Amino acid sequence: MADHILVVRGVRRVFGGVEALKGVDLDVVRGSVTGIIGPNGSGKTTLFQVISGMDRGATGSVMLDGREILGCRPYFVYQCGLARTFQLSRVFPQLTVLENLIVAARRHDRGARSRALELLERVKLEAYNEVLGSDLSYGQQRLVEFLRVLMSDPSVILLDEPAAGVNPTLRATLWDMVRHLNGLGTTFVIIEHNMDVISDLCQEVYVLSEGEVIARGSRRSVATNSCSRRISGSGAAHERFAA
Amino acid sequence: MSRFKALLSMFVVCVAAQTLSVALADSKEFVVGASVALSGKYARTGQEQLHGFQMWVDDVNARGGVLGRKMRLVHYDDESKPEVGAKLYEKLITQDKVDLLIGPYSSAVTMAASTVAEKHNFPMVSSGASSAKIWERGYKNTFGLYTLAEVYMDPILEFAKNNGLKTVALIYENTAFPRSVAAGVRTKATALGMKVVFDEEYGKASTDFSSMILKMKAIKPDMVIGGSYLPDSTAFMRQARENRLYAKIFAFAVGPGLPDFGKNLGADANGVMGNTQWEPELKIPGAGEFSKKYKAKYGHEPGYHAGGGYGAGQVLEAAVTRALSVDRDKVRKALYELDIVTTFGRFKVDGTGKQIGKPAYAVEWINGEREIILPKDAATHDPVFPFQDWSKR
Amino acid sequence: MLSKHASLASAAVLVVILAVAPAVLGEYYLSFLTQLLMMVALAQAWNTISGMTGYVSFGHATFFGMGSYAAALLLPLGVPWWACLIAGALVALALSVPLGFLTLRLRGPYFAIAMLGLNEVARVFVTLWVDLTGGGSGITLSPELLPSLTTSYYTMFLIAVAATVIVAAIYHSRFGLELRAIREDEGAAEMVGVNTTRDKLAAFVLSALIPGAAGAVLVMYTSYIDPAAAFAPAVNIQMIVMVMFGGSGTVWGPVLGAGLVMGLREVFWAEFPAAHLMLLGVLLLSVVLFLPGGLMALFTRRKLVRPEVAAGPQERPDG
Amino acid sequence: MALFEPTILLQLLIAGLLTGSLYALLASGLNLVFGVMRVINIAHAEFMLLGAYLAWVLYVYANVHPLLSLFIVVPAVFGIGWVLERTLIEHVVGRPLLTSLLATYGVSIIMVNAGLLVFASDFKSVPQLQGAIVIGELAISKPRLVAGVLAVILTFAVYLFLEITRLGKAVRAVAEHPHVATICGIDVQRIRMLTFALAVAMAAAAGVMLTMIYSFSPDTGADFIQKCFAIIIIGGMGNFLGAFYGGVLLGVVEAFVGGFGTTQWAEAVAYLLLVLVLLIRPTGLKGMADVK
Repeated sequence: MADHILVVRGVRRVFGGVEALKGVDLDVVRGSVTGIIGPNGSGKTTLFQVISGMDRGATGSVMLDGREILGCRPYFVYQCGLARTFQLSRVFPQLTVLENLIVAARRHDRGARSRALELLERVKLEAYNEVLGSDLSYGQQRLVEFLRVLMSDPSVILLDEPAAGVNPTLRATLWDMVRHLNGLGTTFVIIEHNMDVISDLCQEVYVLSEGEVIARGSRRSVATNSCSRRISGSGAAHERFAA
Repeated sequence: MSRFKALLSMFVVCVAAQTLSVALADSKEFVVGASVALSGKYARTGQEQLHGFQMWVDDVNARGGVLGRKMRLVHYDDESKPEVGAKLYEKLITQDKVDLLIGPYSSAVTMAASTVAEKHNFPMVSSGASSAKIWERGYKNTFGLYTLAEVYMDPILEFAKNNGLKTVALIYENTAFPRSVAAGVRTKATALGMKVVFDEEYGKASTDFSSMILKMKAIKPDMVIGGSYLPDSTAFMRQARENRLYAKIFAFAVGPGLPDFGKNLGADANGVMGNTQWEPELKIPGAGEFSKKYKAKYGHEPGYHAGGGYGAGQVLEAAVTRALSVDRDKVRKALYELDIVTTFGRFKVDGTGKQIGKPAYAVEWINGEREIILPKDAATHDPVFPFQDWSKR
Repeated sequence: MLSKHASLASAAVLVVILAVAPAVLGEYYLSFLTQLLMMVALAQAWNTISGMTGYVSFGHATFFGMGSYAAALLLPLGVPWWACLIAGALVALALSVPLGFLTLRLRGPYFAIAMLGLNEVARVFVTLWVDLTGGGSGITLSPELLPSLTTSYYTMFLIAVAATVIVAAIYHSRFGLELRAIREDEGAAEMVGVNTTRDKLAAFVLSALIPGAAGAVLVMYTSYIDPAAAFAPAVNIQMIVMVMFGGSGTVWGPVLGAGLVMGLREVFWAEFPAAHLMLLGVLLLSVVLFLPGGLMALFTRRKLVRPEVAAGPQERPDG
Repeated sequence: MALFEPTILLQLLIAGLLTGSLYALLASGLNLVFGVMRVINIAHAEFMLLGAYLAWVLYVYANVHPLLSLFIVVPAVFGIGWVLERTLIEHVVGRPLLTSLLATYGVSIIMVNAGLLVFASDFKSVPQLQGAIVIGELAISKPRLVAGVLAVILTFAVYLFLEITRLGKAVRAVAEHPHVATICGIDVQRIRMLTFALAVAMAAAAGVMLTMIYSFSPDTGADFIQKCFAIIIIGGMGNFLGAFYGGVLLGVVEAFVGGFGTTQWAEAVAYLLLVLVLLIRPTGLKGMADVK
């Protein structure tokens, strides 16, 4: 039995009359990189919202390291060691890059500043310390957002389409960071609708469609699974799966 | 940065100009200080009051001044706010170093201003406050000019009693002055053996009396008395007509005493009684002459606020003449001793500075004119009684 | 930002000037300064909640009025004036906790208008509770109970300094950083571990304390209070205008704004008695349109540190 | 108690409905502007007073009946609104809430004090269309009846304009999604000018009718705007019809609270209702969340 750090059971979320999540199960192995793919509207982001506590209207169970976090407020979930990024970058526009990072550190972390400087140096953004978040390019914003969640040394990081809108150089930097951190034991869950992007990274992939997990397994097994064919009717998605 | 400098220099220049103008003032004149409500809720009345002050200053100076010295008026806008009033009296006394003080308009601002005057032991003739509470604080320097709010409605209540009316519906705004009027009505009605069958307060913002009127209709009071100002008394009468509320007497504080009451209501004003501190038609020496001059100068009939402004000046003039100086202690002593009749009426105060000499006058709108009906010796017209029912108009 | 030294030096100079002011100035100027310092305190209080967290309150006069009434009711009972002052602050504090829980769930215009509504509810409540408050007749305090003008002045001075120190301390602290993060993006702040509910409530409570104390001092200065003056919507607006004039979310903005607006008012009002408020309106419009960061933006020259753009330095309004 | 008689209940209901529809006319304009531009126009009630003063001037100097002057005043204020939006309000659209609040507050201060300079603070009123229609025990105020009915007609005319016409649909499109509207070829700035002008013209129409009902002075606006705020929260911010329902609801509740309680409580009712709505349903009766 593998060691699961994040276990999602029967998560159900209804908006008005629409069931966005119809009882999703998820088992994330400690130290793994897990992918979640699916077309737009399949409920990927809603799932992240529920897990991270941003959306507290769901039923079911989300266990982080054996502790129920469903219904907990996001700051608490974060303090429990689960961090996330957003689909569209949400850096604090009128805070400097450095402040953006420091605010995400744990409250009594005295080494926050040096840690932030170190992280910025690693991605070669050290020259931007005092720049306002709003003055960064979009790719840089995504990177800063990613660095931000590293400030608290989380054990699980959820990334919501991290590569979207990022130029290839920055994307490479991003993936290097993910690999590096994963090597150090951090668990990642990554949402993508482009399979290619994460195929090298993920040990396991879940396919979400219309609020249900319709397939799970290794990248290869998912790609050949008949279920995933069924959902990949839309042109672009089909191409990607076929690749 | 340059913008900031520009603003700063503007500020400095203005302050300098102001200081200079004070320094250059003629030291051979007496300076009278007052704060006037030129903006805010009392601006209308404040403006008239100011005209009254100014006319008095002009008249005094035309006569050659007091004790051989000219008068000069220094006034500021207190925005009808107590805290601004307090600050201004501080300014008048300590910075402008005025020789004489006239009080502000409204009981609320006077409450704050009189504390400042008291602190400096500076006698102040209050020309626009009538709430008895002002004189219940043991102050020695506040001299009332107006008939007290508490006795405003006395002549009308006595008249009602004599005509056999028994029940009173009382409504009033929830601020200092109207509440004082209401308190006076309750006391007087009880003393006369009349019964207050309806007693309700309303907020300043309230201009909708429909619900109140419907409740009154169910009770059918003999008379309706309002502790009110102009807008609320106007609104009430209008809605009384719309809802067919009938009583034998409708009487309101302030509102019917002003020309605008008739302008805003048209024929519906007829038969409504009110009270006034003063009317141009009053048989008081100088009143007619004053109103003629006032009308020539400002283009409209003076209301009682203007008369009060002028009267306050005359009281100060008399006090200074009696004291033979503007020394504060002497002026205060003179004010306590004075018993004179100004254009505004009799001035005589008791040991607390409260006005006791001036009677309350009642007016009634008759055929589109505001007539004095009570007391009898001052009346310009007999009271028209009872109020004519709406359906018969 | 202003350099730290310049900032501290100007603070020191200002404090010394204000501390010796009573010895030099006449009572009128003292009176004026007392009201100016009150506005500084109120502006800083508003700055604490609205400037820092972006929760625009239109109802902080609620706390101001409650403080006034607490003092006005206690003073005649023989309670010393300084204890009334503390009582004013405590009443505001006690009130702010439930009100904060109630209103801080709301965002943007909802919060702003809810606060305005609470201010009205408080006013009506005080007006209707005639037995305790005297209703619309207000409360008059006899002069022998009141502290001297100099005492009021120094008390107001201390409150203003305390308010400014609180804002400065918050601004440079981790707590302040969290508050600014909330202002920028509350959801994202929550998602990086900021307990937004606790932070907002803490800021709200701090921002209520100061008006409570200032209200208590004001009533001792005017000797008279009624519901209309205690819960005046104009007070709400004044706090906001002064902060915006100076620069919202900054330490010195409210001080500068209060000083300038009160000063200009004084001048306008002497020079253009009929139109002074209109001129103030024009001034307000100009600041809003042409200087959105407030006057502090004039002092703030943020060096352009974005490496790939090699253009010369440019001014940036600093919220 | 005599209050429970059906005639009195009916009378209260009618009084409430009539006052309420005037509130509704005023508040729905305010809400339209908020919906389309995300600007809370603090000066909204000052435009009502502008309408009232124009009607008063026309009555006093040219003896024009207020109902006739509607045809002059409303287009005039529409024009003023159009110009003001173009020159001023346009610059604060899209800026933080506080910026637009302060800008419109500046406009409000200027308008109130200009009003004081021109008209002084006398309370004005136009004694036309006075009295009541009496049906048995019922007495219905003539000016209120006319104002109430006209208010309902005007509000629904604007509502139909928004629902049916192409231009109206464009306005709604801008309210829902200004960015998408731009892409679809809608001249967003023009729509904003139209919206603002339309809203202040509605306020002015309310003002014209006000002259026959209340006495007003340049600073009467404060009471109305605060009630409007309460109404749009109760009805749901940005929702045109929500404000209409909110206004009517407030009028009726005020009348009944005034009837069974006191008028002072009636005054507080707007704010108590507001707090209550925010507690139970923070987006109001018909909040934005529902619209989308």
